[in-house]
Amino acid sequence: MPEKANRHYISSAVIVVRPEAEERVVRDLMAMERVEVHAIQGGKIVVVIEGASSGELGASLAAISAIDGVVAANMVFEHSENVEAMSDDRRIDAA
Amino acid sequence: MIARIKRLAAWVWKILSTPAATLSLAFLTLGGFVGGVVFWGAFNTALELTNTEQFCTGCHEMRANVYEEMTRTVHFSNRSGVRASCPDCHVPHEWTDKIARKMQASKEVWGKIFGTINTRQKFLDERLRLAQHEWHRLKANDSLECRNCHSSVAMDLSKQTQRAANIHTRYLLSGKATCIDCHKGIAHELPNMQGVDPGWHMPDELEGDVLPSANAVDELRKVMAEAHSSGEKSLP
Amino acid sequence: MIGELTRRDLIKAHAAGIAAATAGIALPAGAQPVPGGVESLEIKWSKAPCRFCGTGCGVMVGVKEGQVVATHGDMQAEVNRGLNCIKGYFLSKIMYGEDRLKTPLLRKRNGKYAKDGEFEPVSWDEAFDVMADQCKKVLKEKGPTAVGMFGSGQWTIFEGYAATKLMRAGFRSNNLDPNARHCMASAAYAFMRTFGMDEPMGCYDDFENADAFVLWGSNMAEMHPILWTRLADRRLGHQHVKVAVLSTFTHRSMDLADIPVIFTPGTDLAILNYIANHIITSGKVNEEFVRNHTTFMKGVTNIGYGLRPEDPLELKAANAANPANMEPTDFESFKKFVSDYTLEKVADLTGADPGFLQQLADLYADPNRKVMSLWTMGFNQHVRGVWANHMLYNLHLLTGKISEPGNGPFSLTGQPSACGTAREVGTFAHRLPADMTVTNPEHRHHAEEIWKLPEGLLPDKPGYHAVQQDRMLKDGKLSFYWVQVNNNVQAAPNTKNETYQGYRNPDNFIVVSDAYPTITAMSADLILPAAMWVEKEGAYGNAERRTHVWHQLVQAPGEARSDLWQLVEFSKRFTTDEVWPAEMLDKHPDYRGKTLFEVLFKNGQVDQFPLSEVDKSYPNNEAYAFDFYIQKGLFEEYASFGRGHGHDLAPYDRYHQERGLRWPVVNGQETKWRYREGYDPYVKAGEGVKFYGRPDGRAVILAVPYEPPAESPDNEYDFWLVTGRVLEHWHSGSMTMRVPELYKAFPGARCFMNADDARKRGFNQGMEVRIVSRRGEIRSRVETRGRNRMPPGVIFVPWFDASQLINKVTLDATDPISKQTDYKKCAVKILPVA
Amino acid sequence: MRCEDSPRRIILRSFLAALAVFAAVFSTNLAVAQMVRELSGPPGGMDMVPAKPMPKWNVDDVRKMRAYPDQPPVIPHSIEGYQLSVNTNRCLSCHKREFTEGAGAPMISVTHYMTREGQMLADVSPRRYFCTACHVPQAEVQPLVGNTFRDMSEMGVEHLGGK
Repeated sequence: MPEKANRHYISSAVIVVRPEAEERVVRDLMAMERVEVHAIQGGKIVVVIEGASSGELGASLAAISAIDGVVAANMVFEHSENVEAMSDDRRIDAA
Repeated sequence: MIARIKRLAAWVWKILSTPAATLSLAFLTLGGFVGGVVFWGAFNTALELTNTEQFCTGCHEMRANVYEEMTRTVHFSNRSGVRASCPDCHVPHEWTDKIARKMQASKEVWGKIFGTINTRQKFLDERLRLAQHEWHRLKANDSLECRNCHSSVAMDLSKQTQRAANIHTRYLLSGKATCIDCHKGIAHELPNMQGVDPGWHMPDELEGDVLPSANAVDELRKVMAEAHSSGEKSLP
Repeated sequence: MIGELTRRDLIKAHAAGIAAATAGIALPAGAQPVPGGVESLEIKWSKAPCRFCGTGCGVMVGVKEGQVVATHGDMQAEVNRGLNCIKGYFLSKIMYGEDRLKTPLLRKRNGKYAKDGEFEPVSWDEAFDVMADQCKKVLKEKGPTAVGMFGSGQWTIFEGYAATKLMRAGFRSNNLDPNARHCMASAAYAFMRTFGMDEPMGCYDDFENADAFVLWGSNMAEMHPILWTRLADRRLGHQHVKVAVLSTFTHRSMDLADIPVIFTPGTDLAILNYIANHIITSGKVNEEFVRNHTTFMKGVTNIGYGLRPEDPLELKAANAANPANMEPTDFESFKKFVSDYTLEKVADLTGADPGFLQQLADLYADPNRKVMSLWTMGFNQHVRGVWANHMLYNLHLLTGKISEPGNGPFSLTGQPSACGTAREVGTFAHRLPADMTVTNPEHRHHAEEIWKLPEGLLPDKPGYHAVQQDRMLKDGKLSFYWVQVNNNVQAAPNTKNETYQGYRNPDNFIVVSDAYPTITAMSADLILPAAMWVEKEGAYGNAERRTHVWHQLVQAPGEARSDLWQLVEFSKRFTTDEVWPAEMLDKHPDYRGKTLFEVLFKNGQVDQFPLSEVDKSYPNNEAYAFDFYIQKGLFEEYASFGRGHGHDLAPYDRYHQERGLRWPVVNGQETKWRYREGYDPYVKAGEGVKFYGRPDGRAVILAVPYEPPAESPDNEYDFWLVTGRVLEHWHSGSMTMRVPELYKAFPGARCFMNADDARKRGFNQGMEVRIVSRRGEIRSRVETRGRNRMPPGVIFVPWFDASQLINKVTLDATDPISKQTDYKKCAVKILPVA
Repeated sequence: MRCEDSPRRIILRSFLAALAVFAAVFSTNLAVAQMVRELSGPPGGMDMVPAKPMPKWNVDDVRKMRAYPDQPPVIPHSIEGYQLSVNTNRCLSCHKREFTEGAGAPMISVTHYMTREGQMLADVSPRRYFCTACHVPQAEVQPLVGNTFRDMSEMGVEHLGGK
C-alpha cells in the first residue's frame, strides 16, 4: 500500500429505487468496488461508500445515480480521517 | 646559585623600598605603565588559562558529572569535528561579561572547597538549581553563547529536517523563542523537568519577554550597559 | 467478536446507521459490510505465550489462510495486560525469514556422509539412518558417556521432558544440559541450597506491592521490558517508591533510578556484605524471624574459577575440588564475619558513591519499607554467582522481608521456559524432574517407578555441564552430540578455542536441530529443520512459576518438524538390546527387543489419551503422527512427579483455558507466595512461615566473602569487557535479526565505550577497532553514545551479531558451584584496525 | 588477518558471489545458498570479519506503514541524544496530546492512557512512560534476508465486481 494515500473517506447514502428494479440494483451495487449495501427496505437502500478522496466518493455516487432504476441517490454522512488514526484506535478484547 | 638569587632579591627589594627621591616622574609613570602591562598580561594569561576545558575539568566534580555527560553528545564529537569546550558555552566572550562570569564562577569554586557537590549524589540533588542558573543566564542573554557559533540567519533550512526547519521558522526566526528554550539538556543530562514545559510551548504572555535578571552577571551587565550609555568614561 | 472490530468498521456502521435513520428504515443485524462475506476479513485469534524472554507475556496470535498475520498483547493475560515489547509485537514475522530450513541437510561427499563434505538435502529417513548409525557406533566404541545432548529453556515442557527420558533412560547418559546453564544455573543452585526448592517464592504481583525495587545486575528496561512497565507504573505512580539500580555501567534501567550505583566489576559481593553489616549494626535485624526461620552457615572459600583443572588459577585454589561445602555457624560469627565490610572500605573497593550505598542499605534496613530485589545475568553470570544469590537472600532473611506481597528476592529468567523446562523438568546434567537429583538413589528409584523402567537403569553420575561438554567434545570424550533450540557456537565462551573445535573434531558427529541456518547449524554435520513456536502445540513455564500452554496454529514450512517429533521419532530407531546393558535385560526380559519408543513413550502411560481428546479446531501434527495425544500424555506423566510434593500442576486441559497458572496448583487454586501461611497451601495453620523444602524448615544465611574475578585488567589488557543483550534482539538474534523492523532498529553489534577513553586513545566515534583478549579477537565499531554509558575502563559488546563473535574473546571461567559462565568480566585491549 | 579490500578484490569477489548464486540456482544444493555472516557466521566458521560501518538513521519524517494494525509504529526520525528518564521525557514533549498541535507530531494512541486494569486516565499511563520499549527508529539498511510474511490485506477479500 503506498504511503501517500493516508486519508480515508467514509460516507453513507440513501438510494431510492423503483420497487420492481430493487433486486437488480442491489445486485449491481454489490458488484461495485468500495460500495457496501447495509440495508434494503421498501425501495430504499442504505449504502456505505469508501474512497481515498471526496472526488472518489462523488464519482461512486454519480455511478450509482446512473444505474437504471435508481430514482435518487443522496449522500447523508461523510467522514474522513488518517488511515493511521483509524488503526490507532483499534481496540482489542478489553474494549 | 641560591646565594645569587638572594642577592638579586635583596637588590630589588632595596630599590623598591627606597623612597623615589631620585627617580623622575617620567620613570615612575613608565614604571607604572610597564607594571600595569605586566600585571595585565599575567592577569589575562591567568584568565585564559582558567578558560580551558582542562582547567574546568581539573576537579573531580566537573569531570565525573558534567564533562562525562558532555562527551556523549554532538558538542563533543560530530561529523565535521568542530567542537565546543566548557567555556565556549559557559563563559561569555565579551571581556566585562567574562570577568563577571568569572566572579560568579569563583563562587562555584567554593562549592568545590566545601564539598557541596563532591559526590554524584550531592551533585544530582543540586542539579535543578544549577541548571536553572544556566538556563536563566542563557535566556537573559538571548542564548548568546549558542549564537556565537549557531547564527540563526546562517541556518540553511533546506539542510535541516522538515520538522526542525518548521519549528525554527516558527519560533526562532520570528524571535518568539531563543535557543535555550527548546535545547535544554543539549550537552548534559537534565534534572527533574516536571513543570518545565517544552520551550516552544510557551504561554503567550511570556513570549518575547526577557526574564527578570537572574543573577549577578546580569546585574553587572545592566550596570555596565547603563554606565556606558550615560557617557561616563572610566571605571575603577 | 465485537472487540476485534476496527475503527474503520465502527465508522462505517455509524455512517450506515445515520443513513438508515434518515431514510426511516431499520438496519438489519445481518447486513453484509464486506463483499465476499465477513468471514473473508476474519482473523482467527488464539492465545499463546511470547516466544522470547522469561517474562512470559500472553499474546493473541491472529491466523489467516494458514499464516500468522498479526499479534498483539493479550488483555486477559495477567503478566502483561495487553502490552508487548518491541520484540513481542513482531512475533508475527519471526517464522517467515526467507532462509527457513525446510529439509534435513547432511554433509556429504560422493553421495555419502563425510565430515568434510558439503551440506546436501536429504530425506528424514536418510538423516535418521545416518544419525542412528553414528550414535550406535559411538555407544559401542565409547559407551553412554560419549553421547550427549544440549537443549534449552526454549524447549517446550514436553520436549525437555522427552529429551530427559530419551537421554537418561534411553541412552543411559546424563550428558544432557540446557543453555539455561549459561543463564540461570547460579540462581537455581542458590535456591536449592538456601530453601531446598528451586524458583522464587514470590510472583509478579510483588511489583504492585513493593515500596522499593533494587536491581542487582539486571537491565530490565531492555531485557524484561514488560516487567519494567509494571515497575515504572509503580514507581512513577507513587511518590514514596524508590528504585535502586546497581551495575558496572549506566544503562536504560538507570534512567529510572533514584539510587544509581556503578561499581567495579565483581565487587557487588562486598556491597552485599556491607548491607548485611549495616542491617546488623543499625539494629534492624528481624530477630524473631531470624530465630525461628533461619539457620547460619559458612561456605568454604578460595574455590577457584571453573577453568580446565590444569589452569594455574585452579591449581592455586585450595577448595576447587569441593566448592559447594558449607558448615554450620551462628549469628555472632556471621556478625563478626560481615563487620569487616564497612562503608569506607567498601566504597573504596567498589568505587561506588558512599552516599548512594548508604541510601541503598537503608532501603533494606528500614522495617517499614517493602523491598523487591531483582536480578539476572549480572548476578548469575558471575564466578561467584551462587554466593551473590546467597548474599542477597541473607539481606531478605535478616530482615524477614520475604514471601509476602511486595517483599521478596525475585530472580528473573532469560528464556521463555528456563523455569518450566530447564529447571522443573530436569534437563540439567545433575537433575531429574521436580527438583530431584541423579545422585540421590531414592530420587532415581522414584523416577524409574514413574517411568516404568527396570530398577537401577538410570545412571547415577552427573553428566557434563555446558562448558564441560564443549571441552569434552574438543578432547574427543564426547562424540555423538545433538543440539536443539540453541545457538551455542555463538553463545559459548571462548568459542573459537573450546567450542568450535569440538564441533569440527573428526571423531565427533554433531546434529543440530534449528529453524534457521545459525552458525551452530553451519558447524554441524547434520542439520534437522525444526518447527517453531505456534507451529506446534507447546507449554512454557515463566519466571513466576506460571505454566502456560498453547495450541498449534499453523504448519511449519516444508519438511520442518518439531523437536518433540524428532526426539520421539528418533527413539524408534533403537531397541533396548542395543542400548541397555545385557545384565539388565537378563533380569527384566520383558523389555527385551522393544524399541525405545515403546518403553519410553508408548508405555501405557504417555499414550493413554486418545486422539479424540485433541481439540479438533486446531492442528496437532505430533498427536496425529504418533496416534495419541502425546503432549497431554507427557505432561500428565511429568506432572505426577510433583503432585503432592509442592510442585502440583493442574490437569492438562485446564491450561488450554487459562492464561497460565502458577504452581503449586492445589484444589484448582494457584499459589502466589510460597512458604507463608495463608498464601501457600503447604504451610499449615499456625506455622506462619515455613521453608518446607529443607528438612529443618529453615532457610540458610550464608557467610561468604568477596573474592576477585578470574581475570582483571592489567597494563596490557587494560579494559573490562562486559557482554550482554539489547532490547531489539533476542539472544543470538537468529529470530529477531530476520525481522526487518527489528534488524533495522539495531543493525549490528558495536563496542560501547567511554568517550574520554576513546579520545585519549585516538579512537573516533564509529571507528573500526579490534577487541583483543588472550583468547581471540573480533572487529567492531566504537560507540561512545547511545543507550549504554560506560565508565572509564569498561566496554560493553552485545553478542547477537554472528559477524562479531564476541565470545571468541570471552573467558570460559565459571562459577565453581553452579558451573555457570561469567560473561561479564574479562580483560581485553582495544587496538586500531591497521 | 585480512587486508583492506582493494577495488579489484571487491570486483573479483562480487563476481565470485554472482557465480555462486548462479551455481546455487542451477545445482541441487540449493538449501544453504543464502548465507549471511550476521546470521550464520563467517564462511570459515571462526574467521574475523571486518565490522560494517555504522548506518545512518532514517530521518525523513514520513510515516511508515504498519505490518498489521496492532504493530507499534516505528519512529521516522533520529532519537539520538533524546533523554528519556525519570526526570524528563523528550518524546512526550511533542507526542503528548497537549503538545501535538504545536509540535505537529502524531498523538500517542488512546491505549496509552489506560491503566493495567483498563481504566482511562487524564494523562499518559506511567506503564507506557518508556516509549522506546516498543517504538524504535530505523536505520537506512537493507534487511539481511527477505521475510515472507504476507500482509493480511492481500488475503481473503475477493471483490464480487472483479472477474
